Amino acid sequence: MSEQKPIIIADNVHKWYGKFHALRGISLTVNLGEVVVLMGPSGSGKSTLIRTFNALEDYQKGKIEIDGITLSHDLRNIEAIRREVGMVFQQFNLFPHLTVIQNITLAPIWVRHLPKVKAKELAIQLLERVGILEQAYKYPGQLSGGQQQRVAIARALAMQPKIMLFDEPTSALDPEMVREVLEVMRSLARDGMTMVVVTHEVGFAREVADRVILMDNGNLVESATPDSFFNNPQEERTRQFLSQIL
Amino acid sequence: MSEQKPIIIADNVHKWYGKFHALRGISLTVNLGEVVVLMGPSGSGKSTLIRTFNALEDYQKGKIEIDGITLSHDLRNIEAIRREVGMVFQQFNLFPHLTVIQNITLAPIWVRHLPKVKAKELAIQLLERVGILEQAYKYPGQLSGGQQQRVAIARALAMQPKIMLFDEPTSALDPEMVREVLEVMRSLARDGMTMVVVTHEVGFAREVADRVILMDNGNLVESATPDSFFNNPQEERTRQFLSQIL
Amino acid sequence: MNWLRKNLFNTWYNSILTVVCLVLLFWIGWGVLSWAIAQAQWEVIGVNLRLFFVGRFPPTLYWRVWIVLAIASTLLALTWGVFFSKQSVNSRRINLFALILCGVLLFLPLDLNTRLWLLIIIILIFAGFWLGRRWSGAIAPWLSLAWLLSFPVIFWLIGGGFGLRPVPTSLWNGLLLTLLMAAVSIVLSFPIGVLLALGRTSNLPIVRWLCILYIEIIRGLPLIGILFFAQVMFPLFLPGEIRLDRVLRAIAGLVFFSAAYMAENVRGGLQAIPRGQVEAAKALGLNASLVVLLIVLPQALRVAIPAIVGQFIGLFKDTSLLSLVGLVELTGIARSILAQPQFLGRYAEVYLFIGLIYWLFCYAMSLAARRLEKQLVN
Amino acid sequence: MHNLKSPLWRDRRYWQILVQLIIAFLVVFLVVILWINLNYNLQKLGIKFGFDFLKQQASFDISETPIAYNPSDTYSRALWVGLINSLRVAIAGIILTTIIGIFAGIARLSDNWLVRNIAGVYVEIFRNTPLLLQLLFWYFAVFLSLPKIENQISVLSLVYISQSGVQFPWFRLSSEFFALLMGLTFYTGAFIAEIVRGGIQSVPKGQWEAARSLGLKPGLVMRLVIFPQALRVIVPPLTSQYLNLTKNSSLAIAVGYPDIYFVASTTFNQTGRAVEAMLLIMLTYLTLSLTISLGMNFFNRMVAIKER
Amino acid sequence: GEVANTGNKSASQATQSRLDTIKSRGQLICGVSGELPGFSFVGTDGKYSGLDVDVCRAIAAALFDNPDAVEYRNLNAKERFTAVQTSEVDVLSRNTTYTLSRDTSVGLEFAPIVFYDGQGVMVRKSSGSKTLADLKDKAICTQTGTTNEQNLADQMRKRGIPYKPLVFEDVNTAYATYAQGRCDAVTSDKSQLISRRTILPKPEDNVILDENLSSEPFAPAVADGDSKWANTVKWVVYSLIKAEELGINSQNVAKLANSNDPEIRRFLGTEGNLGQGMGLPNDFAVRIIKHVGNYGEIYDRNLGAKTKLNFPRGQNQLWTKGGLLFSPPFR
Ligand SMILES: Nc1ncnc2c1ncn2[C@@H]1O[C@H](COP(=O)(O)OP(=O)(O)OP(=O)(O)O)[C@@H](O)[C@H]1O
Ligand SMILES: Nc1ncnc2c1ncn2[C@@H]1O[C@H](COP(=O)(O)OP(=O)(O)OP(=O)(O)O)[C@@H](O)[C@H]1O
Ligand SMILES: [Mg+2]
Ligand SMILES: [Mg+2]
Repeated sequence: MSEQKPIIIADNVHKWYGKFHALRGISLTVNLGEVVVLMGPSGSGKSTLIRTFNALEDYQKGKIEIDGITLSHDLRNIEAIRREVGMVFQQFNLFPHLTVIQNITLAPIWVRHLPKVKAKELAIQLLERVGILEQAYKYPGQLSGGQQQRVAIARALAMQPKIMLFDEPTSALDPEMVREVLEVMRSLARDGMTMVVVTHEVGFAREVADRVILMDNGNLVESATPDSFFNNPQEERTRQFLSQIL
Repeated sequence: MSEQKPIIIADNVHKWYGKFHALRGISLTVNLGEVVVLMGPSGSGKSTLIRTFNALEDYQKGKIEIDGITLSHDLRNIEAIRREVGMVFQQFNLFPHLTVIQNITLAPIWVRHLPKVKAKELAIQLLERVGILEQAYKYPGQLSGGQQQRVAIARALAMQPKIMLFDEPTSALDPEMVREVLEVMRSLARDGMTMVVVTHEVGFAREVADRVILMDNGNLVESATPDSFFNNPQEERTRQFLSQIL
Repeated sequence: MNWLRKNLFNTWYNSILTVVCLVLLFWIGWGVLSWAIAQAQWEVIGVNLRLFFVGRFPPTLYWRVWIVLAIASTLLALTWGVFFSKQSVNSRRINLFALILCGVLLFLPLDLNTRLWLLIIIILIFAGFWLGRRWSGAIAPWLSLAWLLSFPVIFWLIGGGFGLRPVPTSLWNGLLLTLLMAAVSIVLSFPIGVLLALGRTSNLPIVRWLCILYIEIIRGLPLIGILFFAQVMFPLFLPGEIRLDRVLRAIAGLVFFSAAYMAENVRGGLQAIPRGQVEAAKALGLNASLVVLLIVLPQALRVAIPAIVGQFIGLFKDTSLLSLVGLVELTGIARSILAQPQFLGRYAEVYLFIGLIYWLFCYAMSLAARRLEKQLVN
Repeated sequence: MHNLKSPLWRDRRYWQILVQLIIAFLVVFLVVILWINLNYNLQKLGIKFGFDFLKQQASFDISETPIAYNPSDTYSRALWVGLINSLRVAIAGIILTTIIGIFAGIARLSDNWLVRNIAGVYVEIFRNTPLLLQLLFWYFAVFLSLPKIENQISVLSLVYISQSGVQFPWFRLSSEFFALLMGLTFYTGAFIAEIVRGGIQSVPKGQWEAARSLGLKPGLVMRLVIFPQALRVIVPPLTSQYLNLTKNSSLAIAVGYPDIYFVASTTFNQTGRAVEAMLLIMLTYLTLSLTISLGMNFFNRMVAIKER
Repeated sequence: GEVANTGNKSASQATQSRLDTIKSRGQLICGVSGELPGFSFVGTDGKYSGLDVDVCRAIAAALFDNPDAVEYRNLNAKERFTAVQTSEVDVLSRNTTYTLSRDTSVGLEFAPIVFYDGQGVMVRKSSGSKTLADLKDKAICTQTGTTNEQNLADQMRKRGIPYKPLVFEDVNTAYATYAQGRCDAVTSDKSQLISRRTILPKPEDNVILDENLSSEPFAPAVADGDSKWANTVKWVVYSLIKAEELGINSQNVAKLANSNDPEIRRFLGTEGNLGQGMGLPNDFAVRIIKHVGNYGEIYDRNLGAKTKLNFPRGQNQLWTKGGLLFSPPFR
C-alpha cells in the first residue's frame, strides 16, 4: 500500500450478455498488495467483473490490464494472465476424480511443467498452510465444505499467482466452516497478496479490506475504506444496501 | 372431550422393519375430537406409528382399531379406514402434474364418486378455508411451501375424514410459512376435528393439544396435558428431551 | 405356505393372475421340453461345436486361440477384481460357480486337450480375480495399459505374422469373429465417438454442425443398410487399387454406426459435468486441450461407462446382421452348418443353440453393467 | 474486448476460424475424392448415376400390396408399395410395443412374485438375444406352426387364423407381417419395459403414499398419479426406442416381408443402382426418423409443460 | 456400358493380368455361396466342399499343384457381382446362372457351364397341382436376388396367373417355409429342389412339376476384360470334362501320362506345351485330375447317387452319353 503500484487496471469496461448490459463502464485500479472487497446486491455484476479479470468472460468495450498485460483475444496473453491470477469459486469446483494432492499439483505439473516431486512438495507446503495436510490423499467428496474450499485456495496458490480473486468463497458454507476459510484468507492478506474478494462478510471486510466497493446494476457506486464505507457511506444506494445486510 | 368416545385404539402394537424393532408395544387411545401431539427424538418411531394408523405400514403384533374397524390385511378394511383418515406429510406430496384444484378433487371424484361439479364446489370451499382460493388453478410447483402444505391439508379434508394425521407438517417450511399452516391447523382443531400431530412446535402443542405424548425408541414415554408435559414433566427422559428443544 | 399366500395369493386378482401365469408357464414349458427331448436332434450341435466357436480356424493352431482366451479372461477377471475390490464377495456363490465349472470339465464330452486348457483358464480367472481384489491399488493404473497392449497381441496370435503362421481373415469365423468384431468396433468407435461428442458440444459452429449432421444421419439409418453399404458399396468409393479386407469392411461399417451412438453416450457424460469444472480448470491456466483431457473426459467417461457397456451389448447382438452380408460370424456359420447335407432342416436346434450363446454373453454383460452402475453411484 | 495489435496467429478468434475452415476443407475434400472415385468406378462398370431407372418396369412381384401393383408397374410404384408396407409395420409395431412395454414394465413391479419374475425373464431373454434370431423364432416356431389354411381356426366366424395369416372381415394380414410385427414388438417391448419401470421408480414414494392415503385403489393410483408423472421420464428414451423399431423393421428381409429396404435392395440387385438405392433408403428412413422425433417432441412438451 | 468396358479392357491389358497377381499371391480367392448343399458348404471338419468348391480347387490345383491354396468368401446373391467387379474375388463359383445381361452389362466374363439346370417348381402331392396354372393365387416361395425370382414373375405374367411370391433372403428360410406349409410351392433350380426334397419330412409327398420355368446353366465367372485370366478358368473347367471324356480319373492319371494315345499325352502335358500358352505349366491337367478328379468324379462325390442328395446326372452327362457336356479339343 505504500508503493502504490497498480496491478489491475480496468478502464471503462462494458460487457453485454446478448442484449443485457451487465457491466456499464467499470473503471477500477487495484494496487499491488491491496485487498479489495466487492459488495452489491445479487445480479449487480460482481461475479461478471472479477471473471473478466481472469478472462473467463470476455468484454466488449474498454480495456483491462493485468500486471501490464492487456487482456485481448491474444492467446498468449490469456495464458499469461491466467498464470498470474488465481481464482476461488463459490462452489469450490474441485476435481472430484482427483485426490486433494492431485488437484493441487495438476496445474503446476501441466502448466508450469514442474517435476512431479517438486509439485508435490509445493502442494504439501500449501496444504500445511491452509491447515489440512492430513487430508492430502482423500478425494474431495470425502471432505467437508470448509475443507474443500481450503483445498481450492491451495490449488489456486499452487500456481503462485500475483493476484487472487475470490467469488463469494464462503457463501456455500455452514457458519462454522466460514471461519476456517476466512482465517486462511486473512493470513493470505497479511502476507501481502493482492486480493479481489466478492463477499458479504462484513466482519472480514472491515478487518482485512483496504477498500470496499459497492456495485449496483453494472456500475461502481461507491469505493471507500471499510471504515468510511460502513460507518459513513456517501451514497444513498450504499446506505440502503447496508441497511439490508447489517 | 366431553363425550370421551374413543375413535383410535392402539393396543400393544409392535412393528419390526426386518430385524429392527421400531414400535415396541404401543398402547394409545384417542378420543373423538381430541388433538394429540406426538413428540420425540428423531428415529423414535413417531412417523411409523401414525403411518400404521393409516395402513401405510403394516404391523406385526397387537391390534389397531379405527372408528370401530379393525385394521388387518383385508383390503376392504384398508380402503374403508383410509376414507376416514386424512393424512398430511412433511414433504406435502402434492401431485405436481395436477393443478391445485385437481389435486383436491381427485379423491372425491374417483373414490367417493362425487360429480365433478360438486367436487369442485367442495374444493373451492376448502381452499377458501385454508386461505388460498386465488391459487386454485396453479400447479403446485408454482406455490410457496406454506401454500403447498395448505393445499395438502385441503386435499386431505376433501375426503371429509373423521381423523387427520399430520407428520411434521411444518418442518420443511420457512419460518414465516409455518405460521400460516399452524393457523389452519388451529382452526381445524377449533372445529372439533380429531387430530394426531407429530410436531416439534411447542407453541402449537401448548395452545391446541389436549394431550402431548413423548415417544422414545419405539415406546410411549409420557402422555400428559400440555401444561403438565411442558411445565412439570414426570419422566426424566421427557425433561431431557425438553431441555433440548426449548 | 405363508410365503405363497403373501406373494402369490394375497388378493383375488393376484390369485387369478397367478393361476393364469402358471397355466401359461406349464404350456410353454411342456411344449419346449417335449420338443427338446422327443423331436430335436442335437447331433448337429455336437459335431459342429468347433465350427460354432472358431469356425475354420486351422485346428493345429487352436493353441493360439486358447492363449487369446486365457489373456482375455485373465484381464477380465483382474478388471473385475479391481473394480469390485471394495465390495464383499459372496463366497457361496463363488463356490457354486467353481462347482459348476468343475462339473462342466468333468462331465462334458471334451477331449483331454480342451479340458486342460479350460482348467488353466479357470485357474487364471480365479487367480486374476483374487489378485485384482488383493492389490487393486497397485494394479488399477496399469489395467487400461494392459488392455490396450492386449489388443495387438491378440491380433497377432489370431492373425499370425511376425514369426507365427499367418491365418487369413476368411478363416476367422464363428463366435471368435463375432467377439473380435464387436470388441474391435467398440474400441475403435470410442475415440471417434469422443471426438464427435466433443465436436457436437464445441462452440465452433461449423464443427458442431458437421458432427450433428453425421450423428443424426447415421442414427437415422438402419444398421443393415450401413453394413450393406460398407460391404457392397464401400469398394465403389475407394480408388481402384485399394482393396479392403471384408472383415475390415464389416468393422468399418460397425464403427461408422456405433461411433454415432458412442458420441451420444459420451455427450450424456459431458453434459453431466458442471460448468464450474471447466471454469476452474481454465482459471488454473490449463489450455483447452488439457482441460478436455485432464478434467472433462475422465469425469464424463466415468458417467458414460454403463451406457457404453449397454452399447457394447447392442453391438454384440447386431453383429448377427453381418450374416446377411455374407460374413461367417456366429449366425453366418450357423447358416453354413445348416447347409450340410446330413443336417438340412435342423434350423431350430442350431438357432436355439446360437441364441443361447448370444444370450449368455449379453446377459453376463448386462449384469456386469448393472453392478458397475451401482458401484459408480457410490 | 480490447483490440490490441497482437500478431494474427496468437489471436483466439483467428484460430477458431482457421480450425473450422481447415476441418470444413478436409471434409469437403474427402467428399469430393469419394465422389470422384465413385464416378470413376461406376463409369468402369458402365452405370450412370441418375434416377431414370425408377420409370422402368420392375418385373418382379411383391407378395403384399396394400396398393394395386403388378410386375409390369414401374420401380417407383414398387418402392411405394415397400414404403407403405414399412409404414404399416412400423405404426402397428409402435402401438403394440408401447402396450406390451407398459404392461411388462408395470408387471415387473407387481407384488405378485410369479408375475414379477415372468416379466423379468421376458425382459432378460428378449433384450439379450439378437432380433434376427427372434424374427426367425416368431416366423417358424409360432406363425408357421399354426394350422394350414385348409383347416384354419375361425374365431366367431369373423376372423380366420391360419399359417398364411389372419383374415379379418375386411382385410387380411400375412403371417410374415405378423412375424415381423411380433418380433419387433416383443424385442422393443423388453427395452420399453425397463424404461417404464425406471420411470415409475423415479416417481417419489411419497406420491404413492399420499395417493393411497386419500383412499385411491392401486390401479387408480397408477393411472391418475404415478403414470402421468413417470411419463416425463419415460418419453425421451421411448422416442429412441420407437426410432429403433422403425429402423429394425428393415430386417423384414429375413422373414420375407416386402418392406422398403427389401424392395430397394431387389431393385438394386436388378438394376445395379447401388448408390441410388442407398440414397432412397437413406432418405426414407431419415424422413421416418424425423417425423417420429418431431411427433414425440411435441408429445413430450405436452407432458412436460404441465408442471409449471 | 460398352464404351466403358473397352476402356477398361485396354487399361487392364496394359497392366498386370489377374493371373499373375494370383500367382504371386500364392492363393486363389474364390467366391462361393457357402450355404448350398452339394455346391458349397462348410463340412463338420470345417472344410468347404461341393461342386462349386471343387471348381475352385481345380483352378488352385492347376496353378499351384495344391487344391487347398484357396481362400473362400461367402457371398450372398446380391453382393456377388459387386465382389467380382471390384476384384474382391478372383473367380465367382456360386451356381450363378449364365445370362446375357450378366455377361455384357454387369461386367462378368463366364467360363464354361459346369452344371445344367432348369428352374422347377415343387408342390405338395396333396395339393393336386399339376401345372403352373394350378398355382393361381397360391403362395410360392423363392430366394431374393436370383434369376428364379425374376423367371417366376415372367412366367406367371406370361400366362396371366396371379400368385403370391414369398421372397426370402436366405434359401434355408425359403425351404423351411415351404416345409412348414406356408407356401404351396417352392421354386428354384431343379437340382436344389431334388436335393431338398430328400430331406423333407416325407419326401414322397412332394412332387416336382414337369414344367421348366427356364433353363439355368451355371457357370463360374470372372471379371470382364482380363482374357488371360478368363482363359485359364475356362480351360480348367474344360479339362475336367475332357478328362472324363478321355477316361482319365484320379486313380489312373499317373499311369496314363505315359499312355501312347497322343491326345491323352497332349492333354496331360507329356507332349507339346499347351499349358505354356496360358501361363500354366504343361501338366496342369495332371495336377487338376490328381487332386480333384474329373468331372464325373466331382459330380459323384458331391451330387451323385452315393450322396444324400442323389441327383441323377441327366443333362449333365457327357455329350457322348446323351448329355450336354462338351469340351473343345485340346490342341
Ligand atoms: N451467462 C450469462 N448469460 C446471460 N446473462 C448472464 C450470464 N451470467 C450472468 N448473467 C446476468 O448478468 C447479471 C450479473 O450477473 P453476476 O453473476 O455478475 O451477478 P452477481 O453480482 O455476481 O450476483 P450474485 O450475488 O447473485 O452472484 C445478472 O443479471 C445475470 O442474470
Ligand atoms: N422403511 C424402513 N425400513 C427400515 N427401517 C425403517 C424404515 N422406516 C423407518 N425405519 C426406522 O424406524 C425407526 C423409526 O422411524 P420413524 O420414521 O418412525 O422415526 P421418527 O420418530 O418419525 O423420526 P423423525 O423425527 O426423524 O421423522 C428409525 O430408526 C428408522 O431408521
Ligand atoms: Mg455472483
Ligand atoms: Mg418422521
